[in-house]
Amino acid sequence: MIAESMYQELILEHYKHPQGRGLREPYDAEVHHVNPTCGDEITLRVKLGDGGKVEDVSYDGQGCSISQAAASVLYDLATGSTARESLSVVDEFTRLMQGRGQVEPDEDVLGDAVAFAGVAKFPARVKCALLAWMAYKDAVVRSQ
Amino acid sequence: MIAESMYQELILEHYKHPQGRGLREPYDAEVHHVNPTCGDEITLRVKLGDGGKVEDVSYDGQGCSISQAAASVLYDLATGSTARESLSVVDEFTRLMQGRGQVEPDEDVLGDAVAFAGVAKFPARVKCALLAWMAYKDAVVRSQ
Amino acid sequence: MSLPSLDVERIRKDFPVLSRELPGGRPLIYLDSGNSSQKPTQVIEAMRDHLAMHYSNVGRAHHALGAESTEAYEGARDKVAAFVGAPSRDEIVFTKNASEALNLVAYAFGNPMGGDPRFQMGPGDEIVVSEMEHHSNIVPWQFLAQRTGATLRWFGVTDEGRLDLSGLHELVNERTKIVSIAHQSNVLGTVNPVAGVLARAREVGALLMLDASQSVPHHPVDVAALGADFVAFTGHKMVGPSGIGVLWGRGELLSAMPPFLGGGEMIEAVWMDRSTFAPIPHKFEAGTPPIVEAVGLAAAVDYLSAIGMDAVEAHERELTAHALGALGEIPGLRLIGPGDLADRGGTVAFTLEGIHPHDVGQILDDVFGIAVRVGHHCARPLHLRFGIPATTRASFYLYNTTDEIDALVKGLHHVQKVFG
Amino acid sequence: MSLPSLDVERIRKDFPVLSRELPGGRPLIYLDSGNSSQKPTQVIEAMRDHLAMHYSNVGRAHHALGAESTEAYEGARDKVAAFVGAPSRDEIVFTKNASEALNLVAYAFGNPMGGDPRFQMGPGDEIVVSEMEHHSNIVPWQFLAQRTGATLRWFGVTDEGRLDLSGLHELVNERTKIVSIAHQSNVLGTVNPVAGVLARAREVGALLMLDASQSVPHHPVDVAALGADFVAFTGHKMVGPSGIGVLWGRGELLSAMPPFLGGGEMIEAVWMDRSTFAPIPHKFEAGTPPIVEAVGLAAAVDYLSAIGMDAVEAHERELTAHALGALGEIPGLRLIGPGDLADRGGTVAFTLEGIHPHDVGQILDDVFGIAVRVGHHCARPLHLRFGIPATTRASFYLYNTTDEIDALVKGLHHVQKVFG
Ligand SMILES: Cc1ncc(COP(=O)(O)O)c(C=O)c1O
Ligand SMILES: Cc1ncc(COP(=O)(O)O)c(C=O)c1O
Repeated sequence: MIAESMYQELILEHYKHPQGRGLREPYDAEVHHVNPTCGDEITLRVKLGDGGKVEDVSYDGQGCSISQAAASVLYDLATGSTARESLSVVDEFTRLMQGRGQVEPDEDVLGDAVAFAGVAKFPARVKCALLAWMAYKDAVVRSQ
Repeated sequence: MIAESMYQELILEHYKHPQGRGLREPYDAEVHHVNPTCGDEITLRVKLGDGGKVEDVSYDGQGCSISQAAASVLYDLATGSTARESLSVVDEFTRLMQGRGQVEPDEDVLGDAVAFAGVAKFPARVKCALLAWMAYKDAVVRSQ
Repeated sequence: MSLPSLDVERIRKDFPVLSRELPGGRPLIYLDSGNSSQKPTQVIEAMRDHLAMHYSNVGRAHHALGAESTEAYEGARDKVAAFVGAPSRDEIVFTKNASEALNLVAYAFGNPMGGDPRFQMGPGDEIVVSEMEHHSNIVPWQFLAQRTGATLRWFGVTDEGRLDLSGLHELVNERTKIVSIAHQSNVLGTVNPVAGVLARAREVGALLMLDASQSVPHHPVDVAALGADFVAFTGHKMVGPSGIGVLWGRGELLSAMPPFLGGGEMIEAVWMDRSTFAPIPHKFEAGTPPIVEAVGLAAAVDYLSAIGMDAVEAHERELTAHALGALGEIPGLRLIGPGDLADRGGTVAFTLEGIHPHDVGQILDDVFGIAVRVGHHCARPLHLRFGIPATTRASFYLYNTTDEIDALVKGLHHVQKVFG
Repeated sequence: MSLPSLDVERIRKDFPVLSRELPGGRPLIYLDSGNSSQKPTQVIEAMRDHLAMHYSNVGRAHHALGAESTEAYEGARDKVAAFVGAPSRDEIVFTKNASEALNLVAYAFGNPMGGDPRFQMGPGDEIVVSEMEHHSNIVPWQFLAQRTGATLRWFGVTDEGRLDLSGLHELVNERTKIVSIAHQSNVLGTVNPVAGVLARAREVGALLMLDASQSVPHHPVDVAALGADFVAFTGHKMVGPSGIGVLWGRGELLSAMPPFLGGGEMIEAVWMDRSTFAPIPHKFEAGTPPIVEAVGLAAAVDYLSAIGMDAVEAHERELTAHALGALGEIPGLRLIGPGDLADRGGTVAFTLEGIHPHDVGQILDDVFGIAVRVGHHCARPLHLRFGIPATTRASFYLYNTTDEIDALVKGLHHVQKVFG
């Protein structure tokens, strides 16, 4: 697999061994997002604690490896952080995805999520990568 | 002036010294044709005699040298011939004009009218060349 | 009797991109011609030469370059007319793509500016399409139905991927004003039986439009022999450039239709409060037309004609036979579309059990440089019909080889390993 | 402070056709850029390279070529947006030409599919254009009036060739839904005073559209600074290819408008009986877009930007000053349009007493290889206003020289001799 590959080991790893998958209780908000162009869908729950701490992100869904791995990476990044912090990661991830391959990703902010940089060149895939992240943003807003 | 020129001496000659110009009596039919795209117009009368002989074509109008010269050449070709013969010349002239420069003109049929061959390459001018000829065809049909 | 044949190795040399190396040293294996085809040097150079040495606006110009450009543009119309057997060159309207051609006809109906009863449309009237259509042959008719209150109806598709004609007589009936269906499906590869549908349309006085975007590039097509009323196709799928499509229509119908886009070139005379219109085809060509694109399309038509559409068709048939055989042996592969060669073209869509087509396509590209299309291919209703969100589609053209299909098969095995 | 300037001899070398010899050994003197401009090598080669090595369909592709082609196509949108100062790239819609852009907006009104009150239209509503418009900014509005029963009204033109604003307050009133006028006239050269018309439109709640086909190629244009709601222009007049035009519109308005052409790429999801639509700009780009044309337009924008639109404007101003002076000395020549340089561009239209413009144009071409445009230049109502069937029009661009204008003057003297 070549260097610029969209399929970084990390993405495949997350796809095959998704972190935090499954819907759990308790939760403050649950959302269901669908990508109508390709049928990918996700149900996602958020539980916030004191000081806006993200106590749990639980989810279930179906779709391609990109959309599934993106949910798993999101879980890793969001849980343990605060809602505010995680939303700024979502913003940076969105900026990267919508940058059509011309945005330099900020690795410090994105962590493992930089593995998705290659996706940004394929507009048809951007929505797959964003599906869980947009659902998360939506759920956090509804939780607050 | 170059060889492929649209402005053959003959056209300029007819433009400057139009043959048969002016409206005359008697006539069997009079028509008025306008080229709406460039404002050229012509009024044309036809007088047929025995055996379909074309006794007179008289006309008046305004427009560019091509439309005026075409009327003059038409006068020369039609008068003295028969309606039938002249209509077949009109057909050949129309074929030449609408051939976009790809039709080989039949000089035997067209006589002086071959001088207009260069016009066929300019779609915007084809209607100028045809104005009088279409009016003539119309007038002959109405005369019969 | 020998079958027409073509020298694929010689042809491949005409397409510069086919010898390109992709980033990472991957070769290019282009199996996405159903989406858009590659272009031969002959087309590219014809366009370059026109832009560099003969370009000017057309029609309205009274100078040497204007004459040359007009000759090239109108000459392209002659060539396209001849290529599809149009009875008259004036029946060839250049649009920006097949989608515009389809919309142009849809906008002719229920238009208060149109007087011809065949194009009047309102509540109670019906429009018929099919479940296998490209969105470009669905959405314009949905719009028409919404504008006029007419009803949109459709043919179903059988499990094998054929047009379901069982309800033909009820579906196409006295209320039907127009039937618009694909000549060849861009997903299934199915070539639809035009004659039967046409006969029924004629019986009830409905018009018939064919979306020939996927047939004209791949088969000898003669619009007069087909007998339909309108045929749409598009330059970029037939080794021509983007930016140009074609509407063929019966002259008498095109003349009866109201104009669509208004502007320069489509008029006869304009006053501030009214206009009169140019005869067809110019009536439907508002504004500066796709000049250099027409030059490219003419070169494309010359290129295909020199090879022979019979030979193109035969070559694709061979590729399709090879592909159906080889893909059939992949475990978990489900073909969406006819499994036999009868009435089908070189478009093969499938799913791989447990693996999302997006992943199939991207691994094929990433690892092997194999370009296929994945998704719903602008035919979402067809995918809904088969209960799947997406398929992987390989589509073949005159420059493809059986080796490339073998590479695809190898690639699919690898995909199964990666995601297994 | 030094004026921006350009090196015209260096620029001419970029345009291959300018060193061409016409049949009969005539040099080419191209004074017809208002009709369509010539193309520099940079544009031609960008298109050639894209077609040869990077071409594929855009957006929906999941492979390397698809990514390259999409990057090039969407990158062109960024460049065009920056070139005209669009606040957002999503406000740039690629059409087939300026005419389609104008029609697209006109079709948004009175459309039963549109819910926004600003786009509702019926009897009693008014549309305002002007007498100096190109047919492409008249006929679409005539169609709209016919479809909806609204009334089409228009600004007159003064004897000097300026927009007659004397009736502004009565003409643009509470019933006015949209005003659509040329930014620069393609015959008179007049640059219209946008601010005054805009202020009145805002007062009465009407929208303002500018036909900038003749201004964007020749002046620095900033759509945000202009303040209009919609701006249309076209690739082929700005050293870009045929087959592509641009509609800029305020994002909020474009989003509120109903879709125009239906089909692939402009949808979000499609069912047989309904569809949802993509966000702007794709909502208005049905079917395969002008891909290689966008690549060419991007190269054109790069080319013009590198030279600087200030420098282009200054150069044309110099040419226009020279032309107005030299032509003014020809006996029997009547200028149609402003005689001074204030608010006018490099388009000079005139009549020669007693000689039909068709003859002027054809002799100039025949004998000297001078390409001018003759006729009504798709502005017949303007010619009716001046009581003439046609004019001869010379139009200048960055590659023209004062020597070429001198050749024109010499040519006109010869024409007068031939027909004298
Ligand atoms: C002022 C004006 N508006 C509109 C147009 C139409 O542009 P297009 O032919 O690209 O549609 C032109 C040029 O032909 C023009 O000069
Ligand atoms: C069957 C079919 N119809 C219509 C279209 C639309 O063609 P275009 O994108 O050129 O408008 C396509 C291709 O995209 C197609 O495959």
